Amino acid sequence: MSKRSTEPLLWLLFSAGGVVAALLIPALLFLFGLAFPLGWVSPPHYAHLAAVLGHPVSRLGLLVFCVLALFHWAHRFRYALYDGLRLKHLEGAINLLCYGGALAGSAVAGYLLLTPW
Amino acid sequence: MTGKAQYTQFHPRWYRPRVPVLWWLRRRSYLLFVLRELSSVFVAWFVVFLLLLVYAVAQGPQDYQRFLDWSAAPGIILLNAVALSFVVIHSVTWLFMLSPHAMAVRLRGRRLPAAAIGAGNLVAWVLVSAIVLFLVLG
Amino acid sequence: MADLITLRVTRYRPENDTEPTTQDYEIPLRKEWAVLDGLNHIKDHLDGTLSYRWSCRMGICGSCGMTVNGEPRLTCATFLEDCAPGPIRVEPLRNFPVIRDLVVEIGDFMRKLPQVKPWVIREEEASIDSEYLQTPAELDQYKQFSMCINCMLCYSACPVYALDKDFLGPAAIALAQRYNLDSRDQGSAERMDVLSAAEGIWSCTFVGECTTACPKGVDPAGAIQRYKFTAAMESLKAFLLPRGTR
Amino acid sequence: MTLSHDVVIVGGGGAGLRAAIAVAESDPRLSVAVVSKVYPMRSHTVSAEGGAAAAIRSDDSLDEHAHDTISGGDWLCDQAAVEAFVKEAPEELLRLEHWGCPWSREPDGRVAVRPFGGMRKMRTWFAADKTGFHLLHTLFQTSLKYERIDRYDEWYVTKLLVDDGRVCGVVAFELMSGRIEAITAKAVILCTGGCGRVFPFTTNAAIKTGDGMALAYRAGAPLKDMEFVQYHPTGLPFTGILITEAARAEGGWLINKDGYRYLQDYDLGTPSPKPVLRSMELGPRDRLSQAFVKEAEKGRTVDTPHGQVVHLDLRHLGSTVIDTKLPFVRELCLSYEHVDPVRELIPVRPVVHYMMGGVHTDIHGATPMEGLYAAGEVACVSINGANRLGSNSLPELLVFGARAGQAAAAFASTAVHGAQGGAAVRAQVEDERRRLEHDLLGRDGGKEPISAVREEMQATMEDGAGIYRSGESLARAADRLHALQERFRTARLEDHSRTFNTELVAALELSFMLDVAETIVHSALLREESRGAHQRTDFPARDDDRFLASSLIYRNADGSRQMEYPPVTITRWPPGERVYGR
Ligand SMILES: Cc1cc2nc3c(=O)[nH]c(=O)nc-3n(C[C@H](O)[C@H](O)[C@H](O)COP(=O)(O)OP(=O)(O)OC[C@H]3O[C@@H](n4cnc5c(N)ncnc54)[C@H](O)[C@@H]3O)c2cc1C
Ligand code: SF4
Ligand code: F3S
Ligand code: FES
Repeated sequence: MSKRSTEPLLWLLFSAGGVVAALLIPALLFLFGLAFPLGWVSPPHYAHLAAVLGHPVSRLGLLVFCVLALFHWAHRFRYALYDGLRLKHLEGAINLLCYGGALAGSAVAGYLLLTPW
Repeated sequence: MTGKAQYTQFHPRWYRPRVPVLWWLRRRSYLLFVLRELSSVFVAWFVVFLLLLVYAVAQGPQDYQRFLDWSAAPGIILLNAVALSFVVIHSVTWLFMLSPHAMAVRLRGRRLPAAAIGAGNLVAWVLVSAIVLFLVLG
Repeated sequence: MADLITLRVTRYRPENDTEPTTQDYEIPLRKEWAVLDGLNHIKDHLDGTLSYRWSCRMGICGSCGMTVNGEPRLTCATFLEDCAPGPIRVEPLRNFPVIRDLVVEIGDFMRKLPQVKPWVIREEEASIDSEYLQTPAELDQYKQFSMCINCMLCYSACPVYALDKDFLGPAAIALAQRYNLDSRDQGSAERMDVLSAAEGIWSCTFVGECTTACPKGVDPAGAIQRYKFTAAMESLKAFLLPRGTR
Repeated sequence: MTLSHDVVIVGGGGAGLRAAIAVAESDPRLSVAVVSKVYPMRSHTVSAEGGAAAAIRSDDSLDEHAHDTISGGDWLCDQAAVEAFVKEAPEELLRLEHWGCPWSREPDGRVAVRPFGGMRKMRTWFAADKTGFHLLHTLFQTSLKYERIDRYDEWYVTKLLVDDGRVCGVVAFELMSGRIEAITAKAVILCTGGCGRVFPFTTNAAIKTGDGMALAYRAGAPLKDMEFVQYHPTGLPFTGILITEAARAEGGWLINKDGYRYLQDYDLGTPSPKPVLRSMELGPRDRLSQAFVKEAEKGRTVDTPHGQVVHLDLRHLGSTVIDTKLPFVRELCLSYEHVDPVRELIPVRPVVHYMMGGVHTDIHGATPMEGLYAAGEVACVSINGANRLGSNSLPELLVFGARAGQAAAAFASTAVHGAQGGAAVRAQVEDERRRLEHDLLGRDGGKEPISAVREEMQATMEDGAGIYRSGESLARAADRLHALQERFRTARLEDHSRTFNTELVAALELSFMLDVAETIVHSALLREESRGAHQRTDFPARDDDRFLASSLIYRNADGSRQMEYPPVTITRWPPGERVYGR
């Protein structure tokens, strides 16, 4: 595949990932990363969470979120390595690391979210 | 450019300044840019964190409790605190600095000013966060 | 007696120097003087050997771009008073080879510009009996991107261009967009190849410094991101729709 | 290395680029070179603000445009040239529209027009108030698509090569490397723009040093009507930055220190709140500038550190009109004068703006010298006569740039190549090389910097050949210029570098300017009448018996001067009184 045909699609994934990450992560990470562990807010009961997550729509939604967010990371991180660390000559390896990583991550996410509980 | 291009292309006497390796320390705006790009690492971390949570919930109540305990370990809290600050950088830059300039939204033939798009984004963010809170906290 | 201010000017004399040096000049600090007036004062009264470009001294010809106190600026539109108390550092624009003193080589841009075909492309030429109609709203679509004076401040500010000289760069892409968005033009397909090559829009990581530096409000960063969206949609269409139906 | 083209165009401004495209389009086999001392898009056409005139509206006619132009020029225009000009101007502007120029539009999509000084109808096309900028960039970008157009950017032309009375190329040096080369050609078109920099206070950019006029003059071609120098009534003090006439066309007022619209005292009509065509602030530039001088003599102007000023009042227009029609005016006032025209008065004074005179050409842009053409401000066809109307210059560049390009192309297609390798030409090249390398680059010592000579030349011109001149002031100026020529020969040049030597450029420009200044002063001295921009206090009346004629000034081989006065071509408009506001 030539650059020209993949680059636009990767960019779309990156952008979509940027949007969902910007909208969703702050609240979620605040809750699960700080508020619950530090006891500012008591965590939801297992039953409630299981019900929410048990719904196929939420799991499908989470899968889309994970894939987009991973591709967001892959694309941005790739350019950060190119420019920030000036590693453009290692293009091949970097692409493998970033997009390969995103693909692998997406597969894991798919497995976790789509296999019936 | 008759004869000119060849003559000038590899001119020995031009001074070609070198870009320092840590070029992004040279300016505040460049530093902010690099931090912004690095936020993506923490986006990826959050995906991992989220999947661990989902996995734990899928396994049952004990695993969920174990996840909660693990996430209260000081190291993890610290990591998540750092992650949150980067994610906030990401959200702020993305919603209020980047996308307002990347989109040309037209309303009745006039281009919406960037500030209006930013305001729209803020509303979207508040809404989404409220839904998240509602879903998680019930 | 007027106050004085120091200009710390980068000198590079290729016949003698291997590295640039700096030289200080004391000049009068006058309210109405731009940095360029200071340089002209040096040239006329203190040191005739200083080289730099200028012409219109009204911010429209685009020739007097330099790095003033670390920022890319038009020296004819940057006032001494605003840089006081000094010393004011005046360096050549960054990211370009330096020919001499404050003069940089912009041949790279001049070679890239024709590649994006910055002219109106029509399937067929209309006769010149009347104008193509274009409403003020249609004009407004591209007007901003037609304001570029080719001053190169954006190239000087862009870190991606600093690292990768193959990058088409902000002004060239903005100018391509200027024609793409012009209702009279039908050539956007012809510009696509160059623009959406890896060295085109995809190299840009939206640092946004080009737009900050631009003295004419062109917003090249916006032009590039918007073009990314267009290009992405085009290839999505090409991807989803079978050949021929497009 | 010999560089050789069919047509060499000196100058990459509006006229030069239009000519280049015309050559490329009329015969694709021809190779064209555009040689310019700055990158083409830096040329001074970029600064033009107000607009470009051409009759397109149904209520307008070519004859009216012609009459406005001719009466505006105080009947010194070549009327055949004016007729060709007004006829082709609309085509040229439409062509530019098709090439992408972002003209301002009416709500229905047609090109908008605005009123302009001395014009009876609204016929000035505009692109907000950056018309020249858009025009130049459109031409430049369009020119990029012609592969036969080669460019020599930042090459400075120092001399025309002449072989047996025929122009066959130029000598130029590349600023970046300092290499000096002959560029030979079958035809050369001069498009080097005006010479406002011979005066101290001008709207003109640094590059407008009359190079082309001097190049032609030194080669033996005559200069025409050099005594006619236009002052624009509204320049910002100190910088000389122009506040476009469009500011008055949109409804701006000129007021003196008492807030009084003083133009009503100078036979320019009676004030009314809305702008009235050919009246008051929309009178022609010569009359407005002269009114300023009279007003200053009466002590009714405002005293500032940068001389006397009057005020341009735009406040009543409101911010919407100012921001849509005059955004650049606001931008310029804010950055260079720290004045916001929406709320404050703009200080203005007359400023040297445009050269009506120039290299004598016929209606095809051909000079009397074989192989030499000229177009744009450097040339004098003449459509501007004794006073150019605002917004006629941009269409002039296009019309006569195209004409000169076509004529030069036709000539070059049929002509055999000049004796490019001929001994006489080679000797000229060697002479020029020696002059540049030894006399200038290799110059040692010297008494004063060239800037001292330049400043004195400029002061001389202002004193002796300003808005009002007299036989006495001009004679004095002539003597001083003569002395300055001598001083220039011994002035100091500190920079001996070959690389981007801007001091060398400044020296060459100064020597061109000194020649041009002399032609201005001498032509003015011999025109013993007052007409348009040429006002003699000792001969205050127009004198059609003696001077309904162009002045041609020649330089003989021995350096002496010679004048001729061929009568003006009158086709349909016999000389009459210039009436404004009545
Ligand atoms: C501030 C301002 C506003 C104006 N506004 C208007 C307006 O609204 N409407 C209107 O009709 N007119 C206007 N004019 C007048 C008009 O802009 C000029 O007359 C016109 O642009 C001149 O164009 P040109 O092509 O002849 O020359 P320029 O654009 O001046 O180009 C000259 C070219 O010659 C080159 N050159 C000169 N000498 C040499 C040399 N020795 N070697 C190599 N190259 C050389 C230069 O590099 C340049 O490329 C305005 C003028 C000024 C100063
Ligand atoms: S986009 Fe702006 S900064 Fe870049 S060249 Fe054009 S005017 Fe200058
Ligand atoms: S600064 Fe450079 S990276 Fe893109 S947004 Fe501007 S071109
Ligand atoms: S001198 Fe023309 S932009 Fe500064």
